Amino acid sequence: MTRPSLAVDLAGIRLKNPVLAASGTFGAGREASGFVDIARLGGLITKSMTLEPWKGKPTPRMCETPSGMLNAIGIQNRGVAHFISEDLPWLVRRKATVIASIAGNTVDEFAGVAARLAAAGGGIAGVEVNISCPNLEDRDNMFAHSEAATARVVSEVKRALPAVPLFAKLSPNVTSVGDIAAAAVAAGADGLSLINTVLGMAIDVNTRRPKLAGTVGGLSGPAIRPIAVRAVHEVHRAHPGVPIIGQGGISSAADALEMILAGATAVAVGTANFINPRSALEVAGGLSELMASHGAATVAELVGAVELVG
Amino acid sequence: MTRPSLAVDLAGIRLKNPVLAASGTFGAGREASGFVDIARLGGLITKSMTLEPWKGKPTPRMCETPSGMLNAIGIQNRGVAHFISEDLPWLVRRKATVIASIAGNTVDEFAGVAARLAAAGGGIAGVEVNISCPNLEDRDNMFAHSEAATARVVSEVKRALPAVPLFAKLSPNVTSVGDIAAAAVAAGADGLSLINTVLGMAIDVNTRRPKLAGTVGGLSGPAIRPIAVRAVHEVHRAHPGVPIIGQGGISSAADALEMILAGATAVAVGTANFINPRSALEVAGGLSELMASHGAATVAELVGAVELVG
Amino acid sequence: MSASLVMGEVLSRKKQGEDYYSLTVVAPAVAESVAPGQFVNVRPVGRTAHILRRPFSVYRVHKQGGWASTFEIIFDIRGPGTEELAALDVHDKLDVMGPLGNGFRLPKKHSRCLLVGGGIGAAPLFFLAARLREAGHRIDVVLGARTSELLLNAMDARRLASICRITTEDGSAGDTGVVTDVLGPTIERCGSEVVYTCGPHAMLEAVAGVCGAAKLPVQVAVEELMACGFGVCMSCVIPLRVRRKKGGSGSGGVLYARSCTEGPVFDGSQVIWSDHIAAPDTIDLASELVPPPAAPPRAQHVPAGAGAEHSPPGN
Amino acid sequence: MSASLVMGEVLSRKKQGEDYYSLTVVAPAVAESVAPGQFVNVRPVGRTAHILRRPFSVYRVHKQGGWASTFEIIFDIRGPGTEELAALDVHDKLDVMGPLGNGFRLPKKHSRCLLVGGGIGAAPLFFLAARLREAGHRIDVVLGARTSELLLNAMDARRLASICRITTEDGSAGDTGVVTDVLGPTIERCGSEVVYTCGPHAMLEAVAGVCGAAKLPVQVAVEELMACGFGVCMSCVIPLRVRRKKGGSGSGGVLYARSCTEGPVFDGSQVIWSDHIAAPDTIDLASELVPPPAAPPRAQHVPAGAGAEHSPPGN
Ligand SMILES: Cc1cc2nc3c(=O)[nH]c(=O)nc-3n(C[C@H](O)[C@H](O)[C@H](O)COP(=O)(O)OP(=O)(O)OC[C@H]3O[C@@H](n4cnc5c(N)ncnc54)[C@H](O)[C@@H]3O)c2cc1C
Ligand SMILES: Cc1cc2nc3c(=O)[nH]c(=O)nc-3n(C[C@H](O)[C@H](O)[C@H](O)COP(=O)(O)OP(=O)(O)OC[C@H]3O[C@@H](n4cnc5c(N)ncnc54)[C@H](O)[C@@H]3O)c2cc1C
Ligand SMILES: Cc1cc2nc3c(=O)[nH]c(=O)nc-3n(C[C@H](O)[C@H](O)[C@H](O)COP(=O)(O)O)c2cc1C
Ligand SMILES: Cc1cc2nc3c(=O)[nH]c(=O)nc-3n(C[C@H](O)[C@H](O)[C@H](O)COP(=O)(O)O)c2cc1C
Ligand code: FES
Ligand code: FES
Repeated sequence: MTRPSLAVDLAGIRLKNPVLAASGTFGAGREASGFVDIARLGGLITKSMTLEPWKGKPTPRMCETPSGMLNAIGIQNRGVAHFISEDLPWLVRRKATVIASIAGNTVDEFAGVAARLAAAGGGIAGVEVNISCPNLEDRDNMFAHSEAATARVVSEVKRALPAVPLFAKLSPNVTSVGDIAAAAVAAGADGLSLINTVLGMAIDVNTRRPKLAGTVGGLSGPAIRPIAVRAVHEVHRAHPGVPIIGQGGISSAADALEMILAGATAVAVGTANFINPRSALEVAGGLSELMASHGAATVAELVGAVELVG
Repeated sequence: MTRPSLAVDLAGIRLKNPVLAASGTFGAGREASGFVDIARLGGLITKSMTLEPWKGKPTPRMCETPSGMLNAIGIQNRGVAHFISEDLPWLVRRKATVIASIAGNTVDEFAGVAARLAAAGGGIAGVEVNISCPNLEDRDNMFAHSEAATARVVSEVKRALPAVPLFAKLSPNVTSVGDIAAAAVAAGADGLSLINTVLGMAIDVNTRRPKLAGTVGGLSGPAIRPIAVRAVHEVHRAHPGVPIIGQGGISSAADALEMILAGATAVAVGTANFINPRSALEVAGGLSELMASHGAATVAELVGAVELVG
Repeated sequence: MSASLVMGEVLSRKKQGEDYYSLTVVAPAVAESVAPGQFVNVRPVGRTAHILRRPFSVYRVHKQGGWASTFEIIFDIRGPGTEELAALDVHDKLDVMGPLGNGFRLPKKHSRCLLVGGGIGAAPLFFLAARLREAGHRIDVVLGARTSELLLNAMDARRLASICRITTEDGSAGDTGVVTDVLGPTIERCGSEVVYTCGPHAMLEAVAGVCGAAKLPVQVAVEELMACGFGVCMSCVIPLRVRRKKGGSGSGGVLYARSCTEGPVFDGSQVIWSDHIAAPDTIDLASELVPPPAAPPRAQHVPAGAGAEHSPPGN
Repeated sequence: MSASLVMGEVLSRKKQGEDYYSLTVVAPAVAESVAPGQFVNVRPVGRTAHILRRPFSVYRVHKQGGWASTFEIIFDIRGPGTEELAALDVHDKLDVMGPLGNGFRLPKKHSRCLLVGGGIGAAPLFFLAARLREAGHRIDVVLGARTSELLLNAMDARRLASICRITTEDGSAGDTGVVTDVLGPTIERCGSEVVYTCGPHAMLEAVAGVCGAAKLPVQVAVEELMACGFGVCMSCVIPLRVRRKKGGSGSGGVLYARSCTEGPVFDGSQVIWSDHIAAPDTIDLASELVPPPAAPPRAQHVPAGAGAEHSPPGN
């Protein structure tokens, strides 16, 4: 039997394997490069970058929860200009497949970041739009919680940066993730990333204070995997033609395969990087073995291949 | 120092302690009564009952997930008539504080169950309305996912059963649980129960089948506690006067205190009963000690007492 | 049935063959009341990512003058729960709930009992065999597995049984094939009056089929996924064809019975095997589950253990 | 800095006094490259409900001719992570990432070094003291804790130090009070030229205050909550007042620096202590963090270990 091929076509991006590092859990690759050759990753989704540097939230910014963690980092980042001048050339030299994650508090800020990336002229394979940000123009409601706001951000980013595939990164904290997905796709998203973290909170019963200075944070890690699998499954069934980067709690090859069977074309490993920066690579390796044992020759044949009963 | 008092007033129900057994995790008390004196529980929320017996979903109905479990039982129950004739007299004899959980697929079914309970004339201290049921009159969307459907169910149940406090049990799978809470309260809910399980799914990568015959199920257990704490906190801040039964992943006294600090007047222990049917009682005992070490004399002074920064 | 919730202590841990592990646990309250076919629901002490208990049939019990009674479970590693159990050391604590479930019904009069076990599923049959033997019944055994390594304790089976047939799918021991290949002839040869069986779902179905054709009472012990093990979660149900209870109001029909409470031992002729994954079409939940007519035509049965009554669903 | 990811093995586990546990771990790649003030991020092997690694300062390293090098950590039980570490046995595996962080900067010329430690926080100071001693510096120590039971290795401290002052809040050993009560006089008496400190946040702030008033360079090792420990998650940040980098574009200002990468050792005079919980008002993220001016006025410093460079944020 020939070895299964891990290569996938993700909305036109040719990935050597379907396992990416998730945004905000791998920086821009430098720190992890001491542990892993980032050229061998399926791809690297950068920490979300904003038009100006963002200072982020006060500390404490994280706490652990059963099989998961909460974070309220506040997208501390040094801005798109720093990314373009410092990180991107390094990533290009290292031959990494880069998906740039962008964020903002207004539609204009998103579009501004996209325009800068467009002007940088190459080096990135795709863009992920992190719409799980407070929308200053709508009483701080998350963009991702509104079909209209989602559509506006997506279409403006697409207009500013038409050259690379655009992935809208959806929040699970909505009544119908399928409706938001539809809005994103209609507005020009080439693919979807889901899920971002689940809203959560923890309180230190000794101090009576929230464990996060930001009070509410995002839950990630194995605890949320069932939530992610369900969201991916639902969106894939509603929009079978739209490629999905599945993420949420993936730390093993079986987890990745589960997400692929639910409908993801590629997956991203997030929190697991903190425990083992080689996770994404190890997941890809394990996936290859798992595919061989399943007699699957390509990833594509597994996408959405869950067998529903009845 | 005097021992702290665990007694709470929950929307007019006087509970000896604030720790209840959650619906669907304690039957109607009989099975667990071999392990624990149910009269000593803060209260017992029954398995949701419907107008006619419901057969439930096919198996497999449950699977374990990291720090949690998924279930798709389908509210298998023997109907309100059986509850009134067999379970209620037994519960009354055992001196249990009973909150009857009711469910249905139409507004009329909910109202029908409520009317039967009203006609039974006593024995229950309150009613919990499980609106996380598919609404057959609205393309199977959950009642709990719509403000209008929530309001209709709550007002009809209240009309049919005005004698006891009504708790609307909300789903976390919505964009704004605060909005649904507002609709429930406006329609006559005396209190709120939150959260019900989080929608999730798991796939067996060997068989490629969903691990649940019902495909999608409800996630419960410690994994969801941060999600529950955040929902309780948000709803309590928006509706400080409305008593909340906090639930989701509680298995220790510290967990219960965390939920109370977030804004719950009482808490319910669910999945933890499966591991230890004495959980609710042990949580109550531990809470008393924890309160003593905090110098708190009453539960009431701790409700919503999280200290927000800034 | 009255189950205990106790902190047991591991007295010994053994590896049996290549794939099986057994744990002997000091827990007198459980060991002294458990009947064959009943199970325990256990959990090591500690904070693991898997939160639920794990159910295991009792494989053997040991009572020795002066020593605290123990029960033994035997298992193969399937996932995190069994992995952790296999890693326990002597003196480690084990949180035990049990005995749970109904257990096998033993014949009242002397009977020729055929025990049919597949793989690790044969575990409760060894406990059953011991009790049947104490009561003076004749025991015959059919023991099967994929390969000889997975045959559970064939030596004991041979010792306990008048006639013992072994089958393996790869022919590495006994006859090549599956237990049902030799079942019919063995029933005839032994003049079996009642069949007890435990093993994979497909095997139980096949055994129930053979017994049905032979009009032989068959008690099957099923293994469903269980969240609670004591009757409150409704996750472990199995569809049964039930009759109207004497004096009851229901008309009979199909019932989802809890295998942790009404089972795990059911009358093989009542179980709806093929419909296992899909919901039964009709269901009459008002009907009561009556104890399976498990008595062999020529012998009356008593419950296998004190207090091992069949409780109706909802109890 | 180049950290390894290795599977270490527990060589020994000791209980120290009533409350502390120490683990000696065979992991030559880590033990041979770690410098004082650097830390390791560890995780026992297995499936636990807490998923993240736990960071610990290296307390000591042992290199013995012919034997694989080991490092030692010492800790008190705070929660599930430390509970599990305390339960490890000899030969158990420990997943180790390290060495991480920047480490203390050692003086280049002979200096009088004062080490100020509180509670378990004093751990890295013992490793530092060993290295300072090897390099021939004079060491004085102020060691404090709530009560004598919580004093970390006072015996070793006395042995290593020219002058050793002990304080306990309950007076059960040494002077009654906290380390800062005796700090000023001790600095004077010892003629200290540089202060190294590690312990609770409030203590660090107080020590930095005393040193600031005395115009003494002070290196503080902070302990922030860490999700990754190697610079990618941004959870461990601490607000610093930073200067413009030579040739850099920023104007200087306030920076949230990662204590796992730019730290855990910072120039005490740069840390914004009081603003710890609230976000700094202004922040200039384009400015670069320059290595803290930790050199005592009378002596130049070298990084404590090979490769223990300060890397700018974003690296
Ligand atoms: C009444 C009863 C008695 C049992 N007696 C024994 C026994 O004596 N010896 C023994 O080895 N096993 C027995 N089992 C099965 C045993 O409970 C499972 O092997 C165990 O729960 C698996 O746990 P895990 O964490 O290792 O694997 P998991 O990760 O939970 O599961 C691994 C695989 O095993 C399957 N599995 C899990 N639980 C069960 C179950 N309850 N029944 C069937 N398959 C399951 C899963 O579907 C999955 O494919 C019994 C089960 C029941 C219900
Ligand atoms: C660079 C660094 C070096 C450290 N060195 C040591 C050491 O040598 N010896 C030692 O005993 N501890 C040290 N710590 C603290 C140690 O990491 C924590 O005690 C440990 O992570 C607690 O894990 P837990 O699961 O037992 O407790 P958790 O349940 O995670 O936490 C219990 C309590 O400890 C607090 N805590 C958790 N993590 C930290 C942390 N990183 N810093 C401060 N408080 C924390 C929590 O806020 C909580 O109140 C160090 C921390 C850092 C960042
Ligand atoms: C500390 C942390 C920081 C994150 N930062 C970002 C971010 O900047 N942008 C973004 O789109 N997602 C961010 N995420 C979300 C992850 O990319 C990922 O979608 C989520 O954590 C779920 O995957 P996981 O469970 O594998 O971590 C962050 C997650 C964590 C834990
Ligand atoms: C097996 C199972 C069955 C449940 N059945 C019901 C039900 O019938 N009605 C209901 O309102 N909630 C039901 N729930 C939800 C629980 O009452 C509870 O709200 C939820 O599980 C969260 O709490 P936990 O994490 O402590 O379990 C069920 C939960 C489980 C796990
Ligand atoms: S396992 Fe819960 S009812 Fe049987
Ligand atoms: S702990 Fe992750 S950046 Fe420091």
